[in-house]
Amino acid sequence: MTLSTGHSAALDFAQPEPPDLSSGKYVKLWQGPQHPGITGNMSLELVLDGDTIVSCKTHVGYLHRGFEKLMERRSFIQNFTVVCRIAVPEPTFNEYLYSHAVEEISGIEVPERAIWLRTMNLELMRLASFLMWIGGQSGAFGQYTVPNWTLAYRDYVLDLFEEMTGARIYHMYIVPGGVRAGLPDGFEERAREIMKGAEKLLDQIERVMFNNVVFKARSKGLGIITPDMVDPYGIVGPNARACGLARDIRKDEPYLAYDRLDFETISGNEADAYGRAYLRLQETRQSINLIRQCLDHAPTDGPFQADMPNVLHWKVPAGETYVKAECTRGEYGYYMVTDGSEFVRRVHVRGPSYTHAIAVMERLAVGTNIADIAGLMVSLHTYPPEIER
Amino acid sequence: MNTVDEILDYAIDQEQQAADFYEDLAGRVEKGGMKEILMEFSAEEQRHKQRLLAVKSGEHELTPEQEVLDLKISDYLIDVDATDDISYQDALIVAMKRERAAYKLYSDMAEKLPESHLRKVILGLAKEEARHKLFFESEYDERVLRDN
Amino acid sequence: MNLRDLLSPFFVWQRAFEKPYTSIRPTIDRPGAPAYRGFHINVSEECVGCGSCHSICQNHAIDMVPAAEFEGRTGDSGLRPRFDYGRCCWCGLCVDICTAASLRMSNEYAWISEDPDEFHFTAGVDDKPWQNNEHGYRRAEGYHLYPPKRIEMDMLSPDESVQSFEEVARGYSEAQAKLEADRCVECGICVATCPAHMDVPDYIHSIRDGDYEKGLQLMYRTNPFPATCGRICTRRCESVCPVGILGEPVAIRWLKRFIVDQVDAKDYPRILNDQIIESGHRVAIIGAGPGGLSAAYYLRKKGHAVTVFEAGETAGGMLRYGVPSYRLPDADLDKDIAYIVSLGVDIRYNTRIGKDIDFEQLLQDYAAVFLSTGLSVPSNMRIQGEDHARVLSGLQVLADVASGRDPGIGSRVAVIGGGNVAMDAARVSRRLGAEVTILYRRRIADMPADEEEIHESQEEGCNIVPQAIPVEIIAADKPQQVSIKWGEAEMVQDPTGGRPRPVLQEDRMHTDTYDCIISAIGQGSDLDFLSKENQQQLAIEWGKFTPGEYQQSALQKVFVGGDVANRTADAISAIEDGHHAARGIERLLNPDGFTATQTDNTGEPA
Amino acid sequence: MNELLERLQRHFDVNNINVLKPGMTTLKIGKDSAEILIRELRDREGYTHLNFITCIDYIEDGIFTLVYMLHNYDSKHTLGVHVDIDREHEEMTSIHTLWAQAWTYQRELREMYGINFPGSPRLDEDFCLEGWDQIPPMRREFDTRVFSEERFGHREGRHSEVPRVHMKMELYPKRGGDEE
Repeated sequence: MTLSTGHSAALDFAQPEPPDLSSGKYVKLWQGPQHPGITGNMSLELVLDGDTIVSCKTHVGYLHRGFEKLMERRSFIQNFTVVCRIAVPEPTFNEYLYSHAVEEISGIEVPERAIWLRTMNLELMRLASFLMWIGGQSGAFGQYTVPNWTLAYRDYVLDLFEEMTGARIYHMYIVPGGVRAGLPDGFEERAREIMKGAEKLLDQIERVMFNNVVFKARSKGLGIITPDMVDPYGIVGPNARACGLARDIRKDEPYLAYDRLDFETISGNEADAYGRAYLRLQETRQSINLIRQCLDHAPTDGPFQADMPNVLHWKVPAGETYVKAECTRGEYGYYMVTDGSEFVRRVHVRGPSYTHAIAVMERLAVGTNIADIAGLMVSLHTYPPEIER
Repeated sequence: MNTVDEILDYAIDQEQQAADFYEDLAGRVEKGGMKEILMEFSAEEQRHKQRLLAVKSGEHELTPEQEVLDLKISDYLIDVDATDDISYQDALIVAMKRERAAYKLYSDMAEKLPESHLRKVILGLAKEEARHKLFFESEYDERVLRDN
Repeated sequence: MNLRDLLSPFFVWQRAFEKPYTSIRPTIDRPGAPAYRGFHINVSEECVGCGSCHSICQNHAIDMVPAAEFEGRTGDSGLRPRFDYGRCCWCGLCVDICTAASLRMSNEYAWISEDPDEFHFTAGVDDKPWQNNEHGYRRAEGYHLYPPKRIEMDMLSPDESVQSFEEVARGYSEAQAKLEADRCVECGICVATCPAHMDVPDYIHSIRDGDYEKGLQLMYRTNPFPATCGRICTRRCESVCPVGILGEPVAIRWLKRFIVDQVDAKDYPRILNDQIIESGHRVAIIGAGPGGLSAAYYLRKKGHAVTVFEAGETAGGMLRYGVPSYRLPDADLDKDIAYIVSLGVDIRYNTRIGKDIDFEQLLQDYAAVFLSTGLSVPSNMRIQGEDHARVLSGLQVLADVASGRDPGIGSRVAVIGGGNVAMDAARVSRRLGAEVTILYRRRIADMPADEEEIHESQEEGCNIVPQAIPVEIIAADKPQQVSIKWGEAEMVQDPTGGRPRPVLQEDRMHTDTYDCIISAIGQGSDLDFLSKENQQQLAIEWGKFTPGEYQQSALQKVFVGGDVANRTADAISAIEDGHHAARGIERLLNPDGFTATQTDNTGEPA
Repeated sequence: MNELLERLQRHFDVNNINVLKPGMTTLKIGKDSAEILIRELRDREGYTHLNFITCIDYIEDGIFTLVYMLHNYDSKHTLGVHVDIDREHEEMTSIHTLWAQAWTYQRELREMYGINFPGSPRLDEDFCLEGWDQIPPMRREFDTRVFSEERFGHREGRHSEVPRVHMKMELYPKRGGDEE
């Protein structure tokens, strides 16, 4: 299928004229920064005409901790403990990309075992993140059963992280040079059991949440992303795939062990909230499959860390790189510039939410019913911390 | 010397003579620091004497059956003279040799005696001297043979 | 609308009969995973207080605080890490970097208190319930944040090395030196252990920066013999290097040598820039060994006129005559000495105190005297037949070779002893083409020689016979040969204490014949140049001086140092004795000025 | 790839071409032709995806280097366009008409580095920092430690000792190379 994603004159990025609030016709409403319908701490400044949104502005900055700046005064090893906080539900992608950028500039070759353990770690992360997202999407439409299931089951995946990495949320497992440890005894059996349960759970969710007249009624037709919006708006990941674009960095520009895993890029043909949700459900299943493949193939012995210099005074040679990976929301990237000193010159973290939560959200919100704004927001799958970095 | 007291008196006298010997030598030596060492040897002999006096008065008992380690260091060293310019090493050799001779004397003496209390006392004295020998041989091993 | 979509959600009821996910705390305890990164554990006994945890902590959550019970232990700073849980992020980098693997994490994660200051504790010192938790995060086997293995020094192969007196250790290349310098964790524990308290971490840092001139300046602050010590130092520093606890210690000695090797001797005056302002005082030094010349250097820097009296015909003392050139080439020793002499140190060669000039005379003519005459008299075995013409002393053999004379050892040699002189005599003999047997009265592990020397002598083909006690030297059939009778020894624990002692086994005696026997069982001092009165005044114990503070002897203006005044009897201790005596002499000559801060060439207070 | 670079060199004054790895190249172009080059890349060369815009502060050279990272999904090639601007005259042509998310980046760069993009929408609206009264914080001269030490107190009861200094004081106060 060839889709037009090109830039056309028809798309107008001009900011809409602000509604005249003094007219008495509109109501201004702030949603967030603390609101159960918001994915994390950010807020939407909404202007309503009746139930209908006529203007939306995204406000961020409630989390800003300036990680990119902090990294400029921490050593290369210290930074690896900082980066995980840039996307709270998916710290692992930050760990991997940060490490990979440093490794690329330093010319460090990561051993085979670490490559597989990293791949498995990233897929487990995807599974945990999607489980949380499914609950969020369901909850945003007022259905609170599924969030209870998925958030609780996510904790079983976090148990696996705890065993593998020593922590449930900020794993700090992928470190420049490799990973911090091999798998603990009995991990494989427990992981397989949890994968089995997760598959069963996803089947149940499909029946309860997706084959559900209410969910369908509210999500179908909501927040339609057309293929011609994709590139002009920088839309990536499931948000782009749902409208038919088979773009997945894991497949297109394979990294880690993805070129040795058996999977196909999933793309859909319904570009609304329902289509995106269903695509994510399928990708969650795909993730389980990939985790199983990693368990099958990951070497159980051999080194899991490259020979490292003394990290206490590690100088990375001057260089520059941009590395990226497919996170649950699409292209996640680290741009790194080094100048030969003990500190990084500049790190820029590129998260998909930067565009999804601002430019895309502000456009899709217009014309939406106020009751659906939370559902729309979740259907774009955004994480505020990666906007603020 | 037929009685226990006689033999003990002899032994006590021997210790006193040894103490006097070192004290006399200490008065004559030339090397700095030797005087102090010889006075220390003399004091050691005085301690031996005190121990024997305690045995005689019954406050202390000899232990003829206790085994004493024999390092055999002095057995194979040549005799040296106690001259005015005696060195630390030689002073220790003199001391070891003297204790060894005393030990030999009492052991030989005991060998010739039938089983008796006297024999036990003499054997006890032999062990006592063996301990003195070990003291000086250990000292030699520590100081002279330190790097060896 | 599809009927299925209406009915399907009712599937939700099936779940009502399933086991719930949640459990009730605290009724049901849920411990952290076996590798959980929970509260910190420090095995304080194993910790050496290197502070690497403090250095790596990105949150400044760790302070190094004094822990009284660990103060004063060798190779231990006496400090222990104190955690501020208001800042800790439980990343575990402190555990990963811990040089002793003493720092760990427990799997405990619950700690409740209303007082925020409670969450501030010295792990392993303050009593915490999780200190002995079996589970928790440990650094994984095979995971390192600094290279545990040292960069090997290129050495001549044993086959090559026995062919000549060429230096065996070839020196690091710049790339090798930088890699090795990289391994230093900069704790500075070595600085305390180094007798001269050299600025080890700083000069290693200068290698990483490629600033060898700075490195040389740092070394000369505490040691004017860096070329020498860079080759033959006993390197106590390396024995306490925390990097050596789990891996191999940083090759501090080879790094020191690397710096010196990078700097040309002709650049020394410009780099070290020692400005001398004459003080008008005159100081005499007896003995031009490392102790004497070290004192000369630091005294000269203070502007005192220094005269060194040396009995031999060259300077260097035991470094010259006792250390063979395959370990310390003359050119390198001369590099150190030449710079000291260039500051205007007057050395009177072939001048023996007591014969050519009286000690009393020195006391009258000079404001202070530093006495560092070393241990020059070989010890005797005092066994029968020792005066045989074919029994040579190890020192004599080494001195002959150093002076270019043939020691006449023949082709089958027995060396008696286990110290460095014995190893050197043996290795020199190998180079002269002899077949060498080393007889030593204790076990190889007990040998006082450097492990490296023992290893290299074995590599070079010396046959070490341990637990062999010589008992008699016997004339052989041929006059150019000699026989030795020796007995095997058993090591016996001395009930009165001390190390295990060898006991001769009289039923296991052997007699072997050699072309010569080299006796190297130790050496003693020769203080006969001092009068009986002086000897009494100077307080001598077992042939050695017993200096007080600042190396001062019982005579106010006499300072003593080097092998004749310390128990360690190595070059670096002698160098420190000389340096410290120079400080003492400065205080004596300049009682009001010693607190004044002066500026040296590094721009920092000297 | 080489053809593309040749074409670009023919029409634009690009320099510092640097192949960082297969699939990624960076080049530098003057401030005035950057917008035209980027438009050309987007419309004619298939670099339809804007990965991000960012800035590197080379305070020692007095310049900000703006980085426009562009991606071509067909050739799977990423091209980094570097543009140096004077730190004293921190202004750059806006590209908000090229990509919908461009103005967000420009607004952030305005806040974090103080760079002006005339015409860019909502440029001076607060992005992350509400009520910020210091210099733009991503500039190198903004010292986070000084800032935090001025704003926030230190915890009572904290002090740390340096092992080598502590050992000197305890074990050999009169020795070593740094007193005398």
